[in-house]
Amino acid sequence: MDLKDLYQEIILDHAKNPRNRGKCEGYNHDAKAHNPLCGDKVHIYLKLDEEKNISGLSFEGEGCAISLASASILTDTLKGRDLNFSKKITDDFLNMLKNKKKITLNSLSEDQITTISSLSGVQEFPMRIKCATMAWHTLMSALDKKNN
Amino acid sequence: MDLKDLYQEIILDHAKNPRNRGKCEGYNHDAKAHNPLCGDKVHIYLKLDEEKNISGLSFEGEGCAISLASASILTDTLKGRDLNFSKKITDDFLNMLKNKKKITLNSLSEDQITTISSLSGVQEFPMRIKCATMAWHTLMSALDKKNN
Amino acid sequence: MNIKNIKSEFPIFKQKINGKNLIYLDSANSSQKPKTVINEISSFYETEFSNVGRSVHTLAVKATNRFEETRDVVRSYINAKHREEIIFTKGATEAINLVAHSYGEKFIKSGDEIILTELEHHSNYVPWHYLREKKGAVIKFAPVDINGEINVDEFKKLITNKTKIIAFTHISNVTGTIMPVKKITDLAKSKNIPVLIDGTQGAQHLSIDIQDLDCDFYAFSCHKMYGPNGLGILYVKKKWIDELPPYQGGGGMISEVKKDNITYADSPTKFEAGTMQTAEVVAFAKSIKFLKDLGIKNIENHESDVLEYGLEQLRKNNSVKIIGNPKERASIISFTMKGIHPHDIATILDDEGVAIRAGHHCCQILHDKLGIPASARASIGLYNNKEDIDVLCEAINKCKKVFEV
Amino acid sequence: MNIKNIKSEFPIFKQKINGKNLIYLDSANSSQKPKTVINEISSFYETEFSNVGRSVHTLAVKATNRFEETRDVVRSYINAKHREEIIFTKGATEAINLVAHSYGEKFIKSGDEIILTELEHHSNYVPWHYLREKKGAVIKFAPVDINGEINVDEFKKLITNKTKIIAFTHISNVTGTIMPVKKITDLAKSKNIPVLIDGTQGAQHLSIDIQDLDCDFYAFSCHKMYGPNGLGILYVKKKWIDELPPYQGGGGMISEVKKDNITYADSPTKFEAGTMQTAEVVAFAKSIKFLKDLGIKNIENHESDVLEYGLEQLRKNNSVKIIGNPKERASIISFTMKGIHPHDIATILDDEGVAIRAGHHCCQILHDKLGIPASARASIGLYNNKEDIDVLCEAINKCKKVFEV
Ligand SMILES: Cc1ncc(COP(=O)(O)O)c(C=O)c1O
Ligand SMILES: Cc1ncc(COP(=O)(O)O)c(C=O)c1O
Repeated sequence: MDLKDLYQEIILDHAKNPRNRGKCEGYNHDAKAHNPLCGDKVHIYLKLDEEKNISGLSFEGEGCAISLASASILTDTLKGRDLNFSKKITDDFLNMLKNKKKITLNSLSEDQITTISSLSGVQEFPMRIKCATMAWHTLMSALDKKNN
Repeated sequence: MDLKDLYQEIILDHAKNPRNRGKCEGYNHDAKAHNPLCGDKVHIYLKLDEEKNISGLSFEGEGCAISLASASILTDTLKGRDLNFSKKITDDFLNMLKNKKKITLNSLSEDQITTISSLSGVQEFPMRIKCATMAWHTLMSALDKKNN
Repeated sequence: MNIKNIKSEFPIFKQKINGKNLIYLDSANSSQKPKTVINEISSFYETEFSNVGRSVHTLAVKATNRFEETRDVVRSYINAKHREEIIFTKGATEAINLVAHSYGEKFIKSGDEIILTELEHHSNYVPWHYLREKKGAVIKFAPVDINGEINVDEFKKLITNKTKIIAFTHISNVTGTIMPVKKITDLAKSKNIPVLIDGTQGAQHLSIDIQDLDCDFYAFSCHKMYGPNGLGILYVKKKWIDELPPYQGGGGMISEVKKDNITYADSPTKFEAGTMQTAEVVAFAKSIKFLKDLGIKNIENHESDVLEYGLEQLRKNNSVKIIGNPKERASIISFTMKGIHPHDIATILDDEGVAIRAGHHCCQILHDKLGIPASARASIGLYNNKEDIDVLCEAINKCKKVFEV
Repeated sequence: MNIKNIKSEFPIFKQKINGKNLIYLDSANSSQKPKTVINEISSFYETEFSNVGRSVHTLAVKATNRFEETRDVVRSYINAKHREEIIFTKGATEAINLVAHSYGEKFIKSGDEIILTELEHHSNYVPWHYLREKKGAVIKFAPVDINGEINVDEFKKLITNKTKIIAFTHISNVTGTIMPVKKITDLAKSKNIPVLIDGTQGAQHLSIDIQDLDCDFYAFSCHKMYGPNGLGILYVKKKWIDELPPYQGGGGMISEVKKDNITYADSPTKFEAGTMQTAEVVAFAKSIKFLKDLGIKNIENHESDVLEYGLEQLRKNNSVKIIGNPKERASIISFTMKGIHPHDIATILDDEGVAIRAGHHCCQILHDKLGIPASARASIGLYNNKEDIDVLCEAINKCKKVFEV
């Protein structure tokens, strides 16, 4: 358990300068979540086009560095990707935190893998896993919901 | 702590053949009590005449040997006695069980003192003290209540 | 670990009572604790204690994990399907109050009917009585027969289209009757009536498969399962979890708190307001481990042997009248003696080191029905053996001597 | 025993956390237990355990006496007049729920007003919210000022002839504000309005004289007083004891149980349904003994020194913003840091062995008012000292380093 694994530079960068914050234009799915213990909040907006591509993806929210970075990395990684692929990556991400599986998907760039994997340090901090997974679970419930 | 102190012959005799059981004639005070833990019940009836003598005194009830004997001894000892004297004896009786004071009142016969004091063995059985005192407390509440 | 000499695992048996060995026959009241459970409480307080689910520091994480592990252990022990069906309460009493309150507030209206039995412990009656008082509900009692049994037909007769819940004990704490649970839940299910089982005397004697029993609610107390006091479990079937409003309000059970409104967390948190019994929950996992290590089937068989022997011996004694004669019976023998009040029996037995209970055992309805104010109860735990029964029988003879009957 | 090196009485401090000494600054959440308390739990289970108030055998008598002794110890500790004013509950949360339920059911009607404050912990709001939902009662919040204080005049402004209860915290668990209790109870008394004080953060820091405070209800939790978890106390002023209906229903709290009616026991039994937390109650007497042996005045002075030192040191740090600045303050410092979320602060501090809490501490109303989603809270127990504060300050600097702020 080492703090440096948790607060890696990539994470701090995303936490301080979250990408894709706000409501994305023309979003047709959204969902929000809230962790009553620490007050973390996230609201995911996404636009699913007719070809089942996530053409728009953004978030609003407040929270700790881990939860902000996680939401920011999520939007950065999945924006423009298709639905099934996004579900697969979400599974892999949750699996990485739960079962310490490495992320190896071919169609991700090496950069993207490094970025996502930066959150693997959270494994060693059980009470923070929720911070890292909240955005991803929220994405899934946004996709499960009917169009707005 | 010795069983023989608790179940003395006098007590067993009173328990098996309780004196003054039933409603005494012309009673003008009564009160009842109930121990929800063991199901013991007692109902005291008494007739207080104009000179403040307890001219009638009896009880109904069911319960363990100690509670029956105690009610029986109570009625036997105080029937015909005057009000203040009865209160005094009740105090002394409760004091005997609570503070292990001996009963020494002059106007009781030696026999009566022996009989009442037979209940002093209950001191050593804390869970049984309520059994021994219930009738006496009930007598006091009967006296405190207005005439029927 | 062998059930034959299992007393050595329970520190209490090192005690002498009035100079005699302790013969503890009061486990239906509360059971003694094995040293693994006692040690777990100490060692948890000494090395891991912190409040659960509130903070993110190391001790809090450890404590929270340990706490939630027990939930999984309990889930698996009673074979519940989902961990969120397991709710920690103060005891079976609180568990039943929770259901009566949350289910009752929402679903029971004036004139609605609640079916109980004449065997019920006060904790499975008083909470329903509150609904009678407050809502004008009607309580019906399925009658017990001379053997201490209640036939499933008695329930059938009482059910109407106003019946809103059936609540009954798994095992009677007076007669030891094992109720025909499956038949009753089947009946109730066919009529779409929810069932609460008071498992307070069940979970320590029988192996529980909650999915097989198929009840809606199952309540029990850890202190009767060789676990810590002040802790109980309520199983709530998943379909009720979101339906039922929360019970006590406080920290932890909320989602959002605003000045004009409050929303609640999901189960089980929704039903666990305030700081919980952390050490007790953690240590309870050791009670279940203890039961599993011995094997609940072995416990059943062992207790059954001791029970049969006890019934046999006591039946030989003319002065002793055993209450009830159910075909399926677990670990409990209540009795009366001619000419000796149960309270006196208990005192004389205690003088011989034998701990039993005297009174109505929180079952006044049943004692009224039997026409007796009180009874004496010897209840068997996994640590009791036939020698204990022999001491009991001798002590009972002593009662006869003291009272010259 | 000397408060200067009192950590040695608490086994938890033998632990290393991430290789560092444990600096436990989360006592407002739950306090650690001295070894006398832990040992008492074990030794009670090992040598004296039995159910309380039910049986007449030797162990039951011992256990019952020990249990009731604690009631006397608590009575005397808070200087209550009568032992039947002391009721054992699962915690402060249950204690407040009990009052809201029993007092509320009987005395609060649609349109009646309940006065709380913006400082309240959720457990002193959610139970009252239930009455709002169920009965149509109105909740008013006495506003907190920028210092974290609430002037008695704010209560005055809110009181109307519909006010049916005033409920407020003795000490805020976020700002550490000590409320002007006497002034509020005097005001309430002059208008004949009952007062509930949430003493959960009070009883461990201040000496409590309940007759002097003159409130109607005082609720607190033993686990914040260096006592066992799963146990709380409700003080109920004698005049309410017979007035209030019982809360949970079950064994022990009844007088007579018939098929068509039930009557209840007297207080405190009436309010203590089901099997109680015997070992916890017995052990809590040791917590009070521990506090008395140290001297509550000494504890107050010592904690006050550490608090003052902490405030002084943290004020020097530009990145730290302390929440509230009440004139009367006890043992609690909540703060935020520019650019670092409290959750991250807590994790980084933990890496240095420093245990604090991050979140809204069950005070969402207050955090909304302050416009922050969460804060970090360092709370001081009797075992903390100035060296602990120094470690805290260094760890806070480490946060700044990690986050480069
Ligand atoms: C059948 C039954 N139900 C309910 C209870 C209540 O359990 P507790 O007092 O642990 O809440 C008991 C035990 O007293 C019992 O025997
Ligand atoms: C001010 C205050 N009130 C009430 C509570 C609730 O206490 P418990 O969770 O022990 O029931 C707490 C602690 O969490 C508190 O700090």
